Amino acid sequence: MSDSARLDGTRLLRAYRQMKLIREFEERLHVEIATGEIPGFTHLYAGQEAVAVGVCEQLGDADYIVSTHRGHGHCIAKGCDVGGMMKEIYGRRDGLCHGKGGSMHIADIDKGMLGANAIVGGGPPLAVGAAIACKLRGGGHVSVAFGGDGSANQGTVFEAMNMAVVLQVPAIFVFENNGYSEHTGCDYAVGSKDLTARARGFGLVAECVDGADFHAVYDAMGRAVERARAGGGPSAIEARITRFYGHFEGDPQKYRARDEVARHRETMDCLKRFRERMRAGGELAEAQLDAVDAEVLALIERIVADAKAAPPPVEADLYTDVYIHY
Amino acid sequence: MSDSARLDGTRLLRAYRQMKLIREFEERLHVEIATGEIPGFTHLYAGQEAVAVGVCEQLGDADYIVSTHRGHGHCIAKGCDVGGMMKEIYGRRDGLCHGKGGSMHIADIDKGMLGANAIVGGGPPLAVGAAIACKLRGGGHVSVAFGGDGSANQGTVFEAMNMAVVLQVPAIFVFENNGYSEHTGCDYAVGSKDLTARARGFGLVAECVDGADFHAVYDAMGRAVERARAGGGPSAIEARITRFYGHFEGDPQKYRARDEVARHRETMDCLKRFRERMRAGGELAEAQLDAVDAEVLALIERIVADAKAAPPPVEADLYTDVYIHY
Amino acid sequence: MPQMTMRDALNQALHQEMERDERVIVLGEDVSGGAGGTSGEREASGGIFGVTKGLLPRFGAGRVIDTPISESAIVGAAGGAALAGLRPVAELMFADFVGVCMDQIYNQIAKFRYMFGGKSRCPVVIRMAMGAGMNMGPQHSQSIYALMTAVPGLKVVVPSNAYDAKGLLIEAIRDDDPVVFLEHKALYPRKGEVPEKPYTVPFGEAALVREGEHVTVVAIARMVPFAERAIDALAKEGITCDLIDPRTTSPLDFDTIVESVEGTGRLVVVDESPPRCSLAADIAATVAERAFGRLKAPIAQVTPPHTPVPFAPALERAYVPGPPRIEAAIRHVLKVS
Amino acid sequence: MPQMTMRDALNQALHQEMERDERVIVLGEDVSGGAGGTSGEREASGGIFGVTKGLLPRFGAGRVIDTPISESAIVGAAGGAALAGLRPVAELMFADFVGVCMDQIYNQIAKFRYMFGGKSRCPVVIRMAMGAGMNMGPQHSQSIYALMTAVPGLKVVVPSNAYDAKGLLIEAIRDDDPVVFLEHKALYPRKGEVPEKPYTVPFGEAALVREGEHVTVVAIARMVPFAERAIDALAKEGITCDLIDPRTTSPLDFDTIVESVEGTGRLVVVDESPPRCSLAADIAATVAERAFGRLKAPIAQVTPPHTPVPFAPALERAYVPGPPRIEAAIRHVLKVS
Ligand SMILES: Cc1ncc(C[n+]2csc(CCOP(=O)(O)OP(=O)(O)O)c2C)c(N)n1
Ligand SMILES: Cc1ncc(C[n+]2csc(CCOP(=O)(O)OP(=O)(O)O)c2C)c(N)n1
Ligand SMILES: [Mg+2]
Ligand SMILES: [Mg+2]
Repeated sequence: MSDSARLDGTRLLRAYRQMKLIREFEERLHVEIATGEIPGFTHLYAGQEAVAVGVCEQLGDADYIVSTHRGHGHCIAKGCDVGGMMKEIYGRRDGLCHGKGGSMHIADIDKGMLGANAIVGGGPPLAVGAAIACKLRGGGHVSVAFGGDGSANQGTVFEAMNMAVVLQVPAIFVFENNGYSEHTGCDYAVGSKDLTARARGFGLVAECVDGADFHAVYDAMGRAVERARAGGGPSAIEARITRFYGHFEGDPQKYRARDEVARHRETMDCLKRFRERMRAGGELAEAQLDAVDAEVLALIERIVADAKAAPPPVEADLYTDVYIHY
Repeated sequence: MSDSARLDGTRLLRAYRQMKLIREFEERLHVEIATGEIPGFTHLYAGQEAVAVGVCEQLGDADYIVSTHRGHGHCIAKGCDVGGMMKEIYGRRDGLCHGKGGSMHIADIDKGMLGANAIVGGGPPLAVGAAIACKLRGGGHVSVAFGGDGSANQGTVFEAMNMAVVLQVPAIFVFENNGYSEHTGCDYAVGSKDLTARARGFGLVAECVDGADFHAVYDAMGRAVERARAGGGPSAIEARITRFYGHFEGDPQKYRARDEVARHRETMDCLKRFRERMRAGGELAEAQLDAVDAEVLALIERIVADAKAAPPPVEADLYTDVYIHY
Repeated sequence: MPQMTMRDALNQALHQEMERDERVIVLGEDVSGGAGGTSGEREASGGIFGVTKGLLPRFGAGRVIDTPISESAIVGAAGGAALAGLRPVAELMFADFVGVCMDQIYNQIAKFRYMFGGKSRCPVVIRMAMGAGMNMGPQHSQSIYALMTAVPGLKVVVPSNAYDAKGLLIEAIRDDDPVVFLEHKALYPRKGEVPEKPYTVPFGEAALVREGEHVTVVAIARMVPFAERAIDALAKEGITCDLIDPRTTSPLDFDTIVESVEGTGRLVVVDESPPRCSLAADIAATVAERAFGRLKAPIAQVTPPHTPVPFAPALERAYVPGPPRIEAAIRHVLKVS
Repeated sequence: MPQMTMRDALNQALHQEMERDERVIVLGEDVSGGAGGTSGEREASGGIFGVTKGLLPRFGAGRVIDTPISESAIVGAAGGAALAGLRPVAELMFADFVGVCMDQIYNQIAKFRYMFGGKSRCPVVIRMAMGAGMNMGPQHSQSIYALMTAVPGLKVVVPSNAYDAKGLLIEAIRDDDPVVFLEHKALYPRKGEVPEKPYTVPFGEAALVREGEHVTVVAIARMVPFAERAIDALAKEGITCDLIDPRTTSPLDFDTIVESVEGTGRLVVVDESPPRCSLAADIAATVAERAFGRLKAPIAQVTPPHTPVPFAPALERAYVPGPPRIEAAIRHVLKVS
């Protein structure tokens, strides 16, 4: 029996809620960013929710993840406080990072979330380190590096994969292949055109899954986590997925076929797919899911209002937390 | 018919002479370094000669190579002046780099030798660039990156391989797998334990050859060069080989089985193997090879004497050639 | 003369030099964009800041090269291509990304000529967008001119306006040494008069942006327009300043600065990077030595604090030395004797 | 007290801290050596400079980790392990190799705590061997303290002797902030008295190595013994100097230097890295500002020229500021008034 077949209604409902929460968080940001009130630049995760949630539902607080510039989904899936996240994105003083990091640097160490990362390829070496800690402590915990198809061409990522194999640490490399790095297609930038095979070349156990299918991601992750917890070493998972928006907010997406996103919204929407599956299997009733939708929308409403009302940092904050002691 | 089967006596004799010249250059350095007269630290190429020569005999002056910290063999094979090299290693004013670079930085741009490199993994990105130039100019020239098994774990090398595939440039990555990076075995440091397969994962056409067999290297290189010159893109060659000395001069080699080098000197000596083959095939007479040996030894004697007698740089040299114009 | 943004001036320089010299190539992530996309449209990007727009349709994919996210390979390829006779212009997007390709810049490209005893030339230009002011956070906002200036073998360019940007970029491309070309991203939209024809601005010659008698102010890149504002405000009170824009930090035109300080006796250096081992310190130390005895007040360094660049607008504004801090520093050096 | 080389003092510090705290791990290339070799012998190396010798047999391969040649992964793994609660000591072998892992140092490890709003701690020590003097050529001889000191979030240590080396390394390992620990390779064999027991030397407190009245000399790492020689030679003529060894360049004990200069009125700064945006400039600029009016002569910076480190012994000797150049600089500042 696959892992996902063992998920009860409560767990399924939670997974759905997590995906829905990410989706609405991002959809709302898409609207709010257009107003100009949100500083900096922001990369939305909408469309990729089943990856973050499928992966993180296999993890606990003592497992680690490292994330990317497109990190909101990973943060939420790993349990970061969404109110704190929204405030951080608005640059508020009581944001998760006190307004110092912003969208691309959200972290919550206590939740095992070792940070979004604005440097493509910055995270995977860190994940190997966290995996070293897991292995040394012997508690059976694991460490996950999220990365995009584009990041998979960065030298640091290759080094991390090789080192994880050499040290046989419980690290799992999750490549979210959404087809693009910025405005360049994955088919162009990945010479071999096959991330999974390339990862296998490094000696990793690797598989490729449909990233819009929560169950598929969850099960693949289950296999990787089980192997890692048992001392079987690192793995890679490539999740084929799409992003519903541009690379960053404001991207005119001229590199995409006119109907690409619309088509993907039809066929690759993890929420729709999840609902259909529940309908078919009967594990969850429509009404339960609708109730989650309503609750999530209300929550987003509230955290956006809170974030807008929250005060910005004060000048004195500029100087704190550079060092613990100096 | 393989490329090597087409080599006439003159070409074969030249190949032998190149290998012999490298060997004696290094054997003599081994002796001279022990006297303390040679500054810095030096990595000897002895044992790997068939790789440098097998590769470079397929190249002309308009083809490029980039080399490594263990670069003497590549330099000689690509046609650098051995007298200038010896003086450079001794830190003399009229050394190939005027004494500024030393053993690890010998270069000769006119010969297409873009430099030894003391940074492991420093060269392959450069080779991709030279390959871009070759492709753009359209003359059918190629660019070769030499590297060790250890270098193959450096992120820059992975990036270079992927980029070469993406751009379909005439770059050839030659990995000299001598079993060790410094004091660590390749079986440990390369997670997949298979450099060739890993290169294939990058979309490179890759093959593995016996690096002590000049003919095998020459033929594999012939295939790669032919493909590259015809616009067929990059390749990788792994040459399994051994080094006859330590990582650098002074290395006690505790990581090697006691009899390893002695055994390898028996079975993996490219000069012996070449001589045997000539004996079997009758392409070259013993006497011809003996004459080369004598000529090479005399040459080494002369260039060492010259290097010892040559004057060191003067203080004014310190300030020149930082910029062309400043 | 046409008014043009700094972005367009840089774009024009690239067009003109690629036209003039077929050895000039451009490479980097999304320098054109659209490769491998599903729309079939190339030039989906033209550079994330739009500086390389129009090059692909004009010069083709052989000379305008989109790359994977592999900065070491990008910069290294530029270096190797330069050794092999091309004149590559590599784009690094954000200057903060030097971290993933620093070796190729500081150990390879910068050192080739010296290491090889003068036998090579490596005419590479590495363009990067630097600077704070757009709330891009700690890893996308740094000003790295000190890091680059410290490296023997590199030349470092820091234009503050459209005119200089075009002339300096053409100079950089024609220069036979490696050049790090730092474009402040907040200055891309800054407009100025820019001649249509190609021209060069020489390296190592500072521009005297304002002339005055009481204080010498040296400012870099975006700090130049900020200093202009501070100085123009003070001029109304009769306080006048020399404002010097070095334009290149390596080589740096110390002579012009020292000469000015010998007249004014007072110096304010405005630098957008943190204070330790900074360009501000570099200039202050050299001037303090060369104009010793002529200084009527300690040299004031106006820099951000020793912290990363924060994200929140309120913090970033406090981080970047703006006109009020520059004005205060000028008043301060005038008060001390 | 036992006489010990700096190498052995560092080795002892590692042994004692690994003994004391099981969260301390060591990782890097050949920190033990022999993995995958054909002899079956581990600890074939003990670190290319011998500093990590004996750790593998004592603490095992779980805590003494040999790695592939992948510096970004090494430093990154150290950073990630630190975020996850360990106290890693990463060895980078030659400091010149920062180029291939600079991002992990300056954009990641240095910035975590700030970017994350104070929520993380990253107690990493990155050890590297720096410096010229062994004819190792342009890519194996650099002194990178300015590069590291410029980065907010890093602490930077530059021991000049065995006693300080041990105490500073123990302090570094116990420190909760990231520390770059720079060991001058020409100093490894330098002997000094070193207590057997663990002890710490605090960061940000300079050592007064010589006391005198005419000139203040500040020197870093290997420049300290060179300055000692110059100063001791001059003492025979009645010229006496304060010699200050900052020991850490971030934080840097400016107070001790300024106080000394207020007494002597003259300062010579000796730095082994090239002059632009250097630590010498950093110290000179700050002292020129803070001791303005007390300086009787311009501050002299004694540094190598703006060139890479050359290979040939004759050139390298001319490159490195040795005792004669230091002596000349001291005489020079004494002549000027
Ligand atoms: C080292 C580095 N290079 C380039 C960038 C600019 N950049 C940000 S995101 C991105 C594309 C990343 O693509 P991918 O890994 O596929 O992630 P996705 O955006 O698709 O989620 C690039 C090039 C960066 N932030 N860091
Ligand atoms: C970036 C970098 N890391 C580490 C070193 C130190 N180092 C020099 S050679 C070497 C081993 C290289 O192994 P390999 O690539 O197999 O080449 P070989 O020495 O066997 O020829 C190492 C680790 C270096 N010079 N550069
Ligand atoms: Mg992507
Ligand atoms: Mg090897």
